[in-house]
Amino acid sequence: MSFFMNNAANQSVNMQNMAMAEQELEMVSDLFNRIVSSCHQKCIPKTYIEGELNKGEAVCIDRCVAKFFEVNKSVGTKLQQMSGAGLPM
Amino acid sequence: MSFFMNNAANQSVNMQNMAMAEQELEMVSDLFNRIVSSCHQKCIPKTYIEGELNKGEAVCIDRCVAKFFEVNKSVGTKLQQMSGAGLPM
Amino acid sequence: MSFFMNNAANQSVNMQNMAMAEQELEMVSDLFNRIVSSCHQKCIPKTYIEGELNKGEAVCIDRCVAKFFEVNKSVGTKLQQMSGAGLPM
Amino acid sequence: MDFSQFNDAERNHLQRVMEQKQMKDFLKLYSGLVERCFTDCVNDFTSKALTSKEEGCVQKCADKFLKHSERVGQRFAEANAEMMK
Amino acid sequence: MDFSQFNDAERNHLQRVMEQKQMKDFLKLYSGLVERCFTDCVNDFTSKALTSKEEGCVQKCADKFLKHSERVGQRFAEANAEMMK
Amino acid sequence: MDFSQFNDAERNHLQRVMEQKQMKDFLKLYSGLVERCFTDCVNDFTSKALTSKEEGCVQKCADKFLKHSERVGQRFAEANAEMMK
Repeated sequence: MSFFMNNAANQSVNMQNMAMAEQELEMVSDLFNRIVSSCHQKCIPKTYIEGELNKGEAVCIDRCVAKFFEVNKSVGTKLQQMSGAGLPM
Repeated sequence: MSFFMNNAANQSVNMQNMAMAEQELEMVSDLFNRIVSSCHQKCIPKTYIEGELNKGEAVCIDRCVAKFFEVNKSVGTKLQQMSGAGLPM
Repeated sequence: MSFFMNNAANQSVNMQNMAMAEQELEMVSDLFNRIVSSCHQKCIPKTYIEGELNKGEAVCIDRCVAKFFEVNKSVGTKLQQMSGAGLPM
Repeated sequence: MDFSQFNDAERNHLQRVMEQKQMKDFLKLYSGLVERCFTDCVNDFTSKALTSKEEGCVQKCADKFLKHSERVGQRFAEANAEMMK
Repeated sequence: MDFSQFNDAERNHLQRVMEQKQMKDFLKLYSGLVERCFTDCVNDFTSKALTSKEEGCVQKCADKFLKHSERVGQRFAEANAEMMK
Repeated sequence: MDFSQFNDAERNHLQRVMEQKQMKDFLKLYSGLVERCFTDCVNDFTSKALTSKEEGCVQKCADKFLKHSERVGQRFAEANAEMMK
């Protein structure tokens, strides 16, 4: 995401757009944080024998992220069908 | 809660009232969310055999909500006695 | 923290300072709340035989707070080394 | 909460506040439901795709939670009305 | 935090911020205590009213938590003062 | 998110918002990591100082979590890119 800070001075900031963009950023980072915590729970035993990820943990994380996205999609579809609302899914 | 949007234009909004009203709305919705999560924990087994609520779960939910309100009241009374503060309970 | 509300009227409030001060207050209270919840988990059995703290619980709380601060420091050092950023630790 | 104490402009303001809050609550319901049903239903990481058992569990978990939340809403409203008397 | 670095107007501002925060923290203490003591003490859903055992447990749970929180506060202040040296 | 739809002033604004968010996220990572590794590693309250076993566990727990979080970040970016197609 590269930014060009040149003739910004004389342009106006549409606060409505900014609020929408900030909400989308918030949603993406919330989804990320929930995957980090859920997949830590599922894939990382609490014995902490070493600080590196071993093979099994790494493979589990990859599959866990993929499955979380699937659940995210199927619950999203269910809620959209029910509410008929256009959701920034 | 029905709203009449007629001659609103020329009236002023007392922000102090609005902040108080918003805080009360926040408290009511926080209480609701805590009851939903506590009573799900107490009444809904995680086996999810079917999507409907069965008789036992429905009866448990009704009793759970009633008991939660009782605990809410008794802890509220205790805190008010201790702090002597007038609380928007 | 004693405050003198005398000639405040004609002084300006530097909002940058206020934001920093508020963030530091937020961090101190967040740390306190996390210690209260973690040390309750570690030191207070859920049987609640009486409302007072017994000897063992009191001693456990003192040691738990001390150990939490140690962990707070060692994780802080690790993150600072890794990110090289000056952190309001 | 008794809305009659507010004038129309204030009621408009509160209406907008509540609409924003409803949107935020809906997104919280959504993300909470995904996390809850993932935790309760998905435990097999021998493959990248949901098993049919897991998919079925997620659907029932979501349906059950929504029915549960609806019933709590009814009892909640009744209990609140009771308190207002 | 060293308050001497601020002028009176700034100290007034911080004072108001802290009063709002104290009110918010008190409401968080209250709702957290209700949820914690309900979870730890209420497990019998064969009736709608709290049993005397449950009511007793809630009172002791709340008292114990407040005493616990008070003691953590003392040790916390000491540890913080230690760090400021 | 497609940034080309915004003008330079808006992109500057979002850049500042994201920098503040990154600072807040970093502090959340820090406080979350302290709480998680304390919970998982510290269980011996017969003394006030961390045992060497506890200290070692905290270091590995923190390293492991950061490696875990990094790997999730990679898979997350790939999955998001996949969805944008």
